[in-house]
Amino acid sequence: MPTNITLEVLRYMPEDGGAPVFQEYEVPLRSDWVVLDALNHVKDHIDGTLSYRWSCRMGVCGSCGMMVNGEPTLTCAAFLESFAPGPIRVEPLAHFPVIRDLVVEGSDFMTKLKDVKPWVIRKEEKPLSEGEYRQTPEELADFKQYSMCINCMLCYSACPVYGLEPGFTGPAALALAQRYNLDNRDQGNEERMELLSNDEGIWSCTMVGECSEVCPKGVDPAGAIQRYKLAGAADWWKSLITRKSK
Amino acid sequence: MAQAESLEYDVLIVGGGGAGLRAAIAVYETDPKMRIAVVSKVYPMRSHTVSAEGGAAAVIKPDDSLDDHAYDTISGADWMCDQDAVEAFVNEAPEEMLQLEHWGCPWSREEDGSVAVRSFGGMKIKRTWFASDKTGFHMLHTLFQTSLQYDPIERYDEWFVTKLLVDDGRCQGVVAIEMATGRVEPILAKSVIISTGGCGKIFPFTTNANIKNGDGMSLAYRAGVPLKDMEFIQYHPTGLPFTGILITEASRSEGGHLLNKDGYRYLQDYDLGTPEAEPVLRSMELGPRDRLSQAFIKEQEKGRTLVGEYGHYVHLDIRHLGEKVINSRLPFVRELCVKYENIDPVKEMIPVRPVIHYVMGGIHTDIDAATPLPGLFSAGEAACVSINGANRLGSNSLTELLVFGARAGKSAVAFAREQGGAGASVSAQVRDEQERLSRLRSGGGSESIAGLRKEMQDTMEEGAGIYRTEASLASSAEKIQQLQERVAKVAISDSSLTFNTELTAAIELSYMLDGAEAIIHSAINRTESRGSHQRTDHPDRDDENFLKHSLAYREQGGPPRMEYHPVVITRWPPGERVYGQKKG
Amino acid sequence: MSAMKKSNDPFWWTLFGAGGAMTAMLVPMLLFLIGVATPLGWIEGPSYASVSQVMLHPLTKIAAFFLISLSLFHWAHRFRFTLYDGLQLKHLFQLIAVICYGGAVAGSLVAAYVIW
Amino acid sequence: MDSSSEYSLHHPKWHRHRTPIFWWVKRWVYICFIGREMTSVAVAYCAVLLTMVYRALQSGPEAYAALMSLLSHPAIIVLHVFALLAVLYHSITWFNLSPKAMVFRLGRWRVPDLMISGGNYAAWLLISGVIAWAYATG
Repeated sequence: MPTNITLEVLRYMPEDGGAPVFQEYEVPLRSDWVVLDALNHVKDHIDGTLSYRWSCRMGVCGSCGMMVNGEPTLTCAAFLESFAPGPIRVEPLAHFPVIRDLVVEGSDFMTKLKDVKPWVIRKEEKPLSEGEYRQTPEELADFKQYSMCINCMLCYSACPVYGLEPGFTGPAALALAQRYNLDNRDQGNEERMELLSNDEGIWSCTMVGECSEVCPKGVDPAGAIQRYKLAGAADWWKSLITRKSK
Repeated sequence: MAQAESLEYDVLIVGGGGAGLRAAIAVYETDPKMRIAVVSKVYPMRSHTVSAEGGAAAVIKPDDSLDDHAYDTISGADWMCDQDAVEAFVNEAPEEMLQLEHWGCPWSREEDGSVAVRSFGGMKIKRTWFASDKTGFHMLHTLFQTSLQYDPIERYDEWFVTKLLVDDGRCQGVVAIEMATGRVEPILAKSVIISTGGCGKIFPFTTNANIKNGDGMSLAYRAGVPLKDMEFIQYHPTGLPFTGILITEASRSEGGHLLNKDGYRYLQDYDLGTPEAEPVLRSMELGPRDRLSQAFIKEQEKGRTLVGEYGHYVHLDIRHLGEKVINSRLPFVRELCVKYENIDPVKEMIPVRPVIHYVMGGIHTDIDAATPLPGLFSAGEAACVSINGANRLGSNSLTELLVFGARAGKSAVAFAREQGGAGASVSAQVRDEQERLSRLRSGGGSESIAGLRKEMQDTMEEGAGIYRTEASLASSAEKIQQLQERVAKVAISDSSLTFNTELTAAIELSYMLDGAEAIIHSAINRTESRGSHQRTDHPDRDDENFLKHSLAYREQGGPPRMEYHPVVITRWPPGERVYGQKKG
Repeated sequence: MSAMKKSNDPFWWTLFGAGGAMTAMLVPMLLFLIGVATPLGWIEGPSYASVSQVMLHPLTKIAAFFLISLSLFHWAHRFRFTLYDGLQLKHLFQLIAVICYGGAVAGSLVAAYVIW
Repeated sequence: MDSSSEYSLHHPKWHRHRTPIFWWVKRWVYICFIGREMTSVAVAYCAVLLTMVYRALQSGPEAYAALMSLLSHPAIIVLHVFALLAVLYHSITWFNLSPKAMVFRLGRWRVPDLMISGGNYAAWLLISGVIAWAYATG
């Protein structure tokens, strides 16, 4: 077993005016190290100028997504050993503008999250004094999976439609919309459907399915969008018929 | 990204975690006309609230009572908390938790659709609400998503606050770096709420995320606000040594064994019962967290721990439970070990050691989240109200950030309504800060950030760890003092304005050193043992002299000035901490 | 209702989906029999008389029309997006939509003419 | 922040990577995806073929025989083998994806995805069997 492994890290320094270039770093190949640990080693001991985001190092904060050997990956859950003998190519998440090094611009994603109205919409709010809304374990299970998204944006990096068409609402945001639609406490189905049944919403999805493959939390945005389409199509025919009958 | 022209707000919230978001919503609910800014060095949903697993306590079931919750909290805290604050806390907790339910938090449920509760350490009655084993994650995302619907809440994501602006005797805003561009701007406000979380990263082994550097504590400390009860730091006995990932108590209650280097269940040597084949409540591996952590140190002193890449550790062995039990009862433990530490607990023993989990102390606030500095409020782990006293009870912290986040929001509105415009000296302060940061970024120093950080962490573990003595604390105090001087000469090789994480790491290091200083000196001066603060040279609790809060005030170029503040006792006079029957 | 104004995709998608499901169920065996097994002589094809008896039955005609038409709409929808994404021709979206769906409509008309 | 501006103080220039035209040859999964989408051409071809069968049937036995002999041409057979592979791929991917869109319930019990795909496959086999039987028994 070799004791070192090479990282090829894409560096982009806007102030230098140049295009991104790969820089090589040799790091210890340790069995308990993930790619993120290797980057931290570089930052602490080799090159303090390397920029990237990270925080929890246990796959729940969603900060450290990068392209590792071309695949969208949470670097805190990617052991160096699994890439041995290397080299390991580390690049910023695809399909997002790069601010610097491995840091991508995320405000487009944040806007899209907000666009799908990810909050409980009700015609009438029940006063707190009347206690909780009832929700059986089965009703919870209906949407639970879609509530597990950590907003790591890997699915956007895996989605060619988003890469080609940045206007596309995208997997995580659509799955989040579904999370609320399927919650029995929510009544915002129609409102969200109006927002999302435009050309850049659910109908842009061509069901590549890679969003669900790369999701580190098993959210299955592709499935969420498919179900959304089915509901959207049903709605469309319903509204056609009701309009005709009026 | 918020882009107001003048960056002036009524209420400014520093920190976008659970407490900060709850505060922001509370401000909106109290007065929708308020202009609100949430400044956070990470996107809000990256905040460390996200990592909390177990649950959040609030009385909801008919067999429970507010007094029981209050008593559990107070006795758990070794009578160091303010009982008026605890009463307010337990009173408001159920409504806050219900509010979160109405906002869509996916709480786990009973068959009839009501919210389910589970038992938790130190709580006599089941009252911990939970959302499977990702309670903090779901609470944070619910708060964040709910906050998105309120347009007056403007967010400054990835803005790093470097200074509080104080003029005319009140806090009037902050200076912050926009990470993406490097520009340094003042964000002015009539009220400022600090909710930046704890400072676990001061220590080498912690469950805390990389971002938890006590930023807000230091900002307040530098602005003259005292840090309260900083000596009280909570350890969890079973964390993974390298990553600090928490291995839940459930692994022990299912029958896991703690073994020293000889494969011996060493807890039997520390009055924690005798080894049985089946787990026995309050015995051996199911003893209290602090006792287990203390036993580890004793084993280490006897040379019976293992030593690895990351220092001393012992083994948690769950292999005998078998793959089936592990997969059905402890799936998350296995997932964490396999995915993030490359260990399969079905086949291998898990290396564990006590790790820092939570800081009970923090920015001194009153029951309304107000600090002694007018216009400055604080909530969450950054603050010390105090309801956690000398030892926080598991599942109180998530509820705390709701109750006191909301209180901070309301207080901030009330204060903001009374204020006029910004003070005269503010713009001069801003210029000074811009120049300071510019100098810092232009480098020239020689000290390595990672090197100083490691020295600080090692010193803290040695001097202010699970057991403390006068001597260990004094030597750490001296070392921290030296580090304070050396951090001024830190080397920054990155001169870029764009997303300069080396610059922010250097500032974070200086924040952590402030926290370290406050912890050490608060601990030196508390010559008793209480809750998480264990002095081997003063092993007993001393209510006569120390039933009082420590307040550390920053002093220029020297150790902090210590003052004390009475503990509020309403209905529960100090007693002995008793958990169940004592085992023979 | 405004959903309708925003996008006609639900309509096309329904046809695409119905076509996809119907062809997935029926077409492989039909193609295998008519296009591969019979020409290769693995099995003997039915006589003209029996084929026409089944295929020219009014109900079969309707079914066959649906199969043909929906197959074409299935193709039209998928092919349209493949052109958008695979060849990055999104800027020609109107032209492509007209060609694809227009082709399916024309094909359906031809099929109806031929069948009846 | 303006993304297009050249780097200047406080307005860094973002790097944007343009997706190449043949992005889908870079990863195996994307090739499979494009392949799946292109099965629609085979599906459309089958529609044309069926239309041709009808035309022949309507024109009489000679025309039908002529079509049958045309279909026996080796090149056409090769074409049909490929088309068959494509429509098989279409069927398999279609059935595997269908549980994603559909959620079936029996009372409080949610039918697992595997059973939905399984049901699809069972229906497929049954229908194919009926067609084959009808065809073979003429």
